[in-house]
Amino acid sequence: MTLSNCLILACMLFFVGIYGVMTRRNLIGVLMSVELMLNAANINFIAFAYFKAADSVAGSIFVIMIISVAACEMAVGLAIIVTMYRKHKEMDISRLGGLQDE
Amino acid sequence: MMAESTLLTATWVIPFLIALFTIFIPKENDSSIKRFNLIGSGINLSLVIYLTVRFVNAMHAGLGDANGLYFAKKVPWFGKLNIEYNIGVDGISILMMLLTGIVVFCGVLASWGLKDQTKEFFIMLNILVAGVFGVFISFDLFTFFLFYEVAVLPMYLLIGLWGTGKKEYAAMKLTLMLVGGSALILAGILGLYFEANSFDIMVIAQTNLPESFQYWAFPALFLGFGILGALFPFHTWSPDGHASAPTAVSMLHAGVLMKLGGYGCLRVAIFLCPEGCNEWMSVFLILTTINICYGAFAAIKQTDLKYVTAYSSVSHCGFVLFAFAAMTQTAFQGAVLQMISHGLMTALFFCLIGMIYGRTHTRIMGDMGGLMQRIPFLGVAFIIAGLASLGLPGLSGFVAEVTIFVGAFENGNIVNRVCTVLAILSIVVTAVYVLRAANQMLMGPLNPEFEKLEDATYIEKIPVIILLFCLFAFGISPGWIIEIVNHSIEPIFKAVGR
Amino acid sequence: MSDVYSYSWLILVAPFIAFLVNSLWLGKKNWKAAAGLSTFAMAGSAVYSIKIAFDFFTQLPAQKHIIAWQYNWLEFNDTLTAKIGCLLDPISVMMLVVITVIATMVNIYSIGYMKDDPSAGRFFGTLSLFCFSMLGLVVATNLIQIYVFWELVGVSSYLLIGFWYTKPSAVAASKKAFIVTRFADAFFLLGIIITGYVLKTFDFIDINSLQAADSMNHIVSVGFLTVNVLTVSTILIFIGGWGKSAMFPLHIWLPDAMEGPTPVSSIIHSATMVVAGIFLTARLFTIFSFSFVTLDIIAAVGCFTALFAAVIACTQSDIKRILAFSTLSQLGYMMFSLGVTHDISGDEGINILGFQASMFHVFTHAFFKCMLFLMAGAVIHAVHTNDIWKMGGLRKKMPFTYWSTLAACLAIGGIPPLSGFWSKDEILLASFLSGHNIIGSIGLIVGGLTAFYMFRLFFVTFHGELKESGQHAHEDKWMTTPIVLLAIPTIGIGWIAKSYFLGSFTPLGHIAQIESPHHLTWLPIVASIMGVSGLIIAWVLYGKGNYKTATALSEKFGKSYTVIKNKFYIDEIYLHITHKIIFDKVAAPIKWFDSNIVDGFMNFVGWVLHLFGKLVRFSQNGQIQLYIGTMFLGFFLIYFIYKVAA
Amino acid sequence: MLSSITIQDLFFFVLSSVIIFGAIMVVSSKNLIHSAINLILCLFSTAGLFILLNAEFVAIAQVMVYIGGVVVFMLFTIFLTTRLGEEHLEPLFKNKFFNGTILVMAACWVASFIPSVIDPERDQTFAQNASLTEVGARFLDLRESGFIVPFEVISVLILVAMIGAIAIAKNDNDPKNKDEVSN
Repeated sequence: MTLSNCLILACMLFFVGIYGVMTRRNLIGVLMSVELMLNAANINFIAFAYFKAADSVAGSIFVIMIISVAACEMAVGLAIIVTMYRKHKEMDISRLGGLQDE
Repeated sequence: MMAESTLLTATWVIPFLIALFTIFIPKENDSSIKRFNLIGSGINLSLVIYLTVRFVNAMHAGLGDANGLYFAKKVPWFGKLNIEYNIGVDGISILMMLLTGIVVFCGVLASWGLKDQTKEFFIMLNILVAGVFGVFISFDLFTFFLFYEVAVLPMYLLIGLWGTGKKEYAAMKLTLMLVGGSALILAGILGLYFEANSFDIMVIAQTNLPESFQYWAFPALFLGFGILGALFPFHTWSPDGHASAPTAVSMLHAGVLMKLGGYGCLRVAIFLCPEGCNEWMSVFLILTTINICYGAFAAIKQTDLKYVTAYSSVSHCGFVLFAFAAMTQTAFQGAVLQMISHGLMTALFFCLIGMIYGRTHTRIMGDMGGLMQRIPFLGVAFIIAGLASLGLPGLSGFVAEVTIFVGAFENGNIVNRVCTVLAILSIVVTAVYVLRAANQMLMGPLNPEFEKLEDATYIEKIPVIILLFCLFAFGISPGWIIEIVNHSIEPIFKAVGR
Repeated sequence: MSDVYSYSWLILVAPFIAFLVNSLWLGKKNWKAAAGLSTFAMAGSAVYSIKIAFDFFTQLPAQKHIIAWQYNWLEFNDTLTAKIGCLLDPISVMMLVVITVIATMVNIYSIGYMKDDPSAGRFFGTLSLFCFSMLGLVVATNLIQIYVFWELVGVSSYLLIGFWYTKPSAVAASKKAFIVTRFADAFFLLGIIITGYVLKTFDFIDINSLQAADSMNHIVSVGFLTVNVLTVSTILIFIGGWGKSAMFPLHIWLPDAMEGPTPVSSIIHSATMVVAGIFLTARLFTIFSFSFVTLDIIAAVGCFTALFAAVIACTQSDIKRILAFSTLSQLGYMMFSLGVTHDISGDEGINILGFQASMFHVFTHAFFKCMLFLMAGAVIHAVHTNDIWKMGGLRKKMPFTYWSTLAACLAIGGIPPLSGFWSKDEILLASFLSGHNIIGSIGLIVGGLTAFYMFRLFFVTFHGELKESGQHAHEDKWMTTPIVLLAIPTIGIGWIAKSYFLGSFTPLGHIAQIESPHHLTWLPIVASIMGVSGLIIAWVLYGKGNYKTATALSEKFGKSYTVIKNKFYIDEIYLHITHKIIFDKVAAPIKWFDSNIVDGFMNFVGWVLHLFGKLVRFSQNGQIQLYIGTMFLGFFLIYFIYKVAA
Repeated sequence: MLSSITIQDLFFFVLSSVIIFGAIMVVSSKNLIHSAINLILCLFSTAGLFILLNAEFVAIAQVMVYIGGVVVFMLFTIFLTTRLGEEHLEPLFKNKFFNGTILVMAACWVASFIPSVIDPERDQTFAQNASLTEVGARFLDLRESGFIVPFEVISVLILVAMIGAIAIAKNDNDPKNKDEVSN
């Protein structure tokens, strides 16, 4: 239960999240992996607050901020996904290339 | 003294105001826009003439300050970077402003036949004119460069929208090459600023800049301005640009903007980096000699009238830079005279070509023939302009060219002498292409297609007559101009000659 | 300065005003008034210049040269200024008289000639411009002023030759004339600048002096070749005269200049403009005389041109071309007489008889050559063709012209009593006295040839039976009066003016002269024999109107006849050089080079930038995950750079 | 090493292994719903970890907001957007393999920085319990150390996000895409 273990855990979680973002073909899958990455960040905050921080309350408050921001982001993200699905009828990222520069 | 310096600022403020007010004139009544702009440029011209007269009196009365500036005024602009709005005028800039005033007035008159989007055209034109006037009066490198950019950039729109032929390509090429040049200039100016820690030209001239700095600053500045002055490898924008520009724009560009290049070379490049100048001049001498002969030979085989004039102005601007490369006082004097005389000549040429193109709708000399019978006024004016460009005495071309040759010959070294001989022999080639163009177009049997051409209307006659009058006045009695030029070349050459 | 000279600027101003008024306003209104104005202006200056000549020559020994007026025109630097002024010395006063008198005659003549030409007003305007510039050239006080008016003369000759600008051949001829003379003027300008640089002055009086010659007479090494500055600058200045006086290689423009109206060729291509080259050499004679190399070149060129032109003249069939070539050969005479002034043995002295003889010949030649051209104009006007074979038997139709042409042919042929004989005799005397025997003998042969082709022309046009084109030939009164008036000086001035020329004509500035015995007894006899023999041969071949023997003779010469007839194909060589070599081999490649290489390079730079743009654009393919990947890549990159830099 | 394992360490190892296993299953599972459920599992175990690290308030917040709100919301979107029987979009092998190797290397590289952060003797300061009341007080504390301003900003943000989400997701019954909605 040392600080280094927590950091290793957070790092592994973070990179699994990135892997998810990079490979999932489904938009919602990508959002889930983003969730994982945010979670890894939270673990880090709490770990430092617990082991090192003089004022550990700040750590918790910070994590709460992150959680609320993540919630808002998810709301908007999922709304966008719903409208995209309604318009394009499919969720595969590789075919949703609307941003391509003609 | 105070009044004059405000008048100096007025020279570039008036065109801005005209541009501003033209916005409010409704688009439909075309002629009122043109009339308003004509009055505006008329006011500006009379203002410049008044300033020239005041200048001559001041010169005789010896009112100029230490380093030969008249009506000088300094207004701090950006305190921390010690940039000031530092204006003043000396012999060369007052003559250049006079040239600009005349060419602009004739340009506005020459574009009387413009049909589409006249409002935007005149707004752009006035901004360009304001930029040019600003350059000639500013003696602070920052304001100099600011106005320089204001003068160069509207060219893109003017050629791009109102041009003919492959106008986008020409506008793009012209602007890119000129902006490339101004990039070099900016580098040079910033270098100067960091070396001398001031933007004021006169202050920089006093501080002797380190040799190593000048070795790179001078070529950068000279090349930067040279590109606008149609230096050899970078002259290709001039034929395309002028060929597809509308009449007034090519008049203004060839007549005035290319002189901006020469003026910049003298005022910024040579005046501020004399050691660099002495070091690099042999390279530029070779380049400018090529410029002269190359431009002349290239003009011979051209079929399009505007291309012939464009290449001839490449060759004549080559004379200006050639004179700088000769590094003698008379040559500098000849360079300034050539700038003025060539400005008037090319303006007249492009004005006439515009009018002829307006009638025949073709610029290919081959299919025009015997126009002299239908348009005698324009024909005679074209021949006189041609004779002026090949240096016939009694017209301005001769005065400038002989001064350059005499000046260039005074420079002792052999390479210089050989280049002067080449330059002298190039006036024969000039005669060849001028007469070829005049004969192909004006002489010979009348091409049946142009039976019903009618001669110049009154509106069109005025600019031609004004420019012809200036050519003759300059050619027959150049005394007063030479006196002004001589008076102002002295301090510059003292700085360079040391 | 007595007041008579101080108004001498009037001589210049009168034709200039006539030019301005005629070409700007009066010309279009009514051409008669324009003609009147220009003739009146010329007559006025003629009277005034004769008065000046009279005053000048009466007081001559007192003042060799007078600067009537002068003011600064163009300051190059503090030492070197170009002035405009009026220098009166024997040759310039003589030229003043010649030009103004000839111009008045031509003006009167053109009233008749230009009667039915729509743009007659413009003609008189340009003619006055020509007279103004020629007069300006003659009274010039310095090199720049002479160059200024030199160019103006060139331009006015361009305008006059190309007067009928609808005719393509006239336009081409005017362009050729201007460019050839312009080519020579470029070297002339170079010579002026070198002298201006070395002597620090342009004024003739300072140039034509001993110390000027010494200061120039040093060797300077230009790159690899060492050269004497005096020789180089004098030769360069002479090249200016070479082009204007149409000496050998640069003569091609004169025969073509006949495209212009005949009054033009009568004044420009006989009496005044082409003589400008000789006048220039005479004006700078003192400085020229210090470099014997230049004098030899002048002599050689003059002599060769004389022979060359005389030979061609014998074969031409166009009346004006014959007169043009005869002018060429007479110019050759005047030129080499200036050249032979230094003794062949090379010792110091200069025999100025050559100088005086040349000026005397200029004076006499002006009158009879101008009259011959006026005659040619009258004949062409009458029969509407230039070809002499179509003319014939105009004797009865045009009696006055007939008799005055006879006088002119006798004069030019060098038959004793008339003016031509005296001046040619002096020239040959000068060449023999200073030992140039070859040149002298060539001069004699050319004298014979001249007589032959002149009388060939004379007999073919006036004798023989009347051809159908000559039926209704008549003599216009406006045209015949000047011809007859000119006949008087052709006959008379020979022995009157001889004493003046040989006595008082000395070049500007002082020269080490050598006194030579005044004349060789055998010379005049041999010269007149050559002249008379030429006349007789012409009479035999062409006298009676049957040209069988003449045509037989020309077949016998065969190919060489045709070569001579085509002027040794020199025109074709020039055309080849200018079009094939300069235009196609030099100008076209430069044009190609400019539009492909230099422009190509600019476009290439543009294309390369465009290429890079495309590459970068390629990466924006809409794949979100690719963006995220590149984002992380960027992140790590920045970190590495930071690590490396720190 | 075995003897010194405390209860805490045991709990820590169990929870972390569950988190990692959950995360891997989220990323690699074929069916979206399986990955959602695994996400819930992973979030629960992190909440447990927070409790272990004396951050109860955060744990509770995590459970309520994350699992209760966000993941459930995701499940609804999954139901909305995936038609039954739709085949699973298998990512290309080369993408998977390529990303995998790169990210493993990156993970090790990042992990290599951890020792530089660790300071064994001073790390044992077990933080005082960030209990509910303390955190709540610090949130609304007006004094300098208080977090009142972020609190307000966050509330505004949440409001804006909610409105935004609704505005985006609202199927504006614009006639143009009438037919779209019907099928």
